[in-house]
Amino acid sequence: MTLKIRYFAWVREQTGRAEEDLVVPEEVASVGDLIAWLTTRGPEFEAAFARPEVVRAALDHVHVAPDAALAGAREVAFFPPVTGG
Amino acid sequence: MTLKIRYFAWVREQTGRAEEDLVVPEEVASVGDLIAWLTTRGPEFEAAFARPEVVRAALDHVHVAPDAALAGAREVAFFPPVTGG
Amino acid sequence: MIRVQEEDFDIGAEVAAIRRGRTDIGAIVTFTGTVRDVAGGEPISAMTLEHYPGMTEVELARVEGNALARWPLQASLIIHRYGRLEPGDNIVLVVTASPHRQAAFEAAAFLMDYLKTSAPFWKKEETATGEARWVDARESDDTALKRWRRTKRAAE
Amino acid sequence: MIRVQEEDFDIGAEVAAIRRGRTDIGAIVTFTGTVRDVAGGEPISAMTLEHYPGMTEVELARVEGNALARWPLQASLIIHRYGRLEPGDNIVLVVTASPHRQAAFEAAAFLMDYLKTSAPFWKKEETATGEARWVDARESDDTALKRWRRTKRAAE
Repeated sequence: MTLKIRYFAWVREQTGRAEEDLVVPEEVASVGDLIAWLTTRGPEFEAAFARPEVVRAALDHVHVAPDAALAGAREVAFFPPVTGG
Repeated sequence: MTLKIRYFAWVREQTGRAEEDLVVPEEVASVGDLIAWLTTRGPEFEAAFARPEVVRAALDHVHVAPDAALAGAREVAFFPPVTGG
Repeated sequence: MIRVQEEDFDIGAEVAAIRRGRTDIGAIVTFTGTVRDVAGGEPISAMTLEHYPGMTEVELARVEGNALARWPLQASLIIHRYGRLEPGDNIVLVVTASPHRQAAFEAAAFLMDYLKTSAPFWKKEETATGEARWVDARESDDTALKRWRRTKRAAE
Repeated sequence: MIRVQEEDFDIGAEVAAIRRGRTDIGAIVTFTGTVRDVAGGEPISAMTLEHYPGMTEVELARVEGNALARWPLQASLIIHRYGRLEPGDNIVLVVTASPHRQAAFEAAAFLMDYLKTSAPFWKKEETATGEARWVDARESDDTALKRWRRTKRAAE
């Protein structure tokens, strides 16, 4: 499965990238699985997801919970709680 | 006691005057007394105060209840419930 | 600040005047009341706002003082027009500024609810046929006012 | 209507555009959020708003749709800026128009509460010493949001 992954705010700063296209193993089925898999990629991902409770996720532009299934998604985004307005 | 009496909106239209200076007998002690006394002045006042529950009063620019004492007041106003804004 | 005037007002200019030279404001709420072309299901062609000069200013200042006592406002403004107005015309402007949005929202709603039920203005509407009638006070305005009283009691 | 833009906006012009040619509106509420010169008790010199192009538009449209479903609005507008802003600058504008003032007030407050907690914007503040830090989400924004959920349940 190929996914576009996007990172925003301090998640972007910690991972050191704004976006990337990744081929993700089939067993990575949920957003939570994806986070676990990403943290195996290096210390910058471990740092970005060290406190998973403060990282939010969106699938194809819609906010989702960590147990959301990835099946069919094209774009996954990770970011801190929003602070606009 | 000399009072300036002012009338607004349909109270003004019914009494046929916007304001007048009146010498009021000493026994007219409250706003309610004043209304009762005014209605003896003619049918236009009887008509204006026919439904006292929809006429409001102010003493010297402050909303008051019908039992408010007139002592010390210079200006009394009668008007319908307000409809601004 | 309060103003009672026959002339129109400019929302953008009033907000700009309140903000000029300030960088401490975080939230500005404006409420503009305008003349609608219908009333009670019937088309109206104009309305005339009568008021009680002298008392109007006292009441608006009192209402504004209550809001300033209750919310941390950095600025507030009430402009109320009188005279003859046509559909689409401005009637009233309320502006509140605060570091925080909830204070600005609540104070603006409070100002409107209070002035609707206490400021001595009366509307006379003209229908398209030339008939003129005084607008009745609305019970919903009294209801709107009561929520502030409830809130106050609850906080005490 | 929603707009996400780097450029500033003009409150008076936006309100005028919404009202142009209309005589059915009775109440217009605007909310303007501006950059304050302090944050957490410390002076700030600027802030940068990052957002998620594509998702931002989706979220703001969803929030606006919820307000339109819930209140009898004749018009609504959300403008949210991104990029570098300085104290006193505009951040966000919400405008609501309705025949009745309570709908306009409530919908504007609802729009702000919802976009504060769901629109993908992130603020990074710069202090006078040049230090930059990401703003933490505020618990009070979640609390503000909950009142609309309570209201909805109560009405069901």
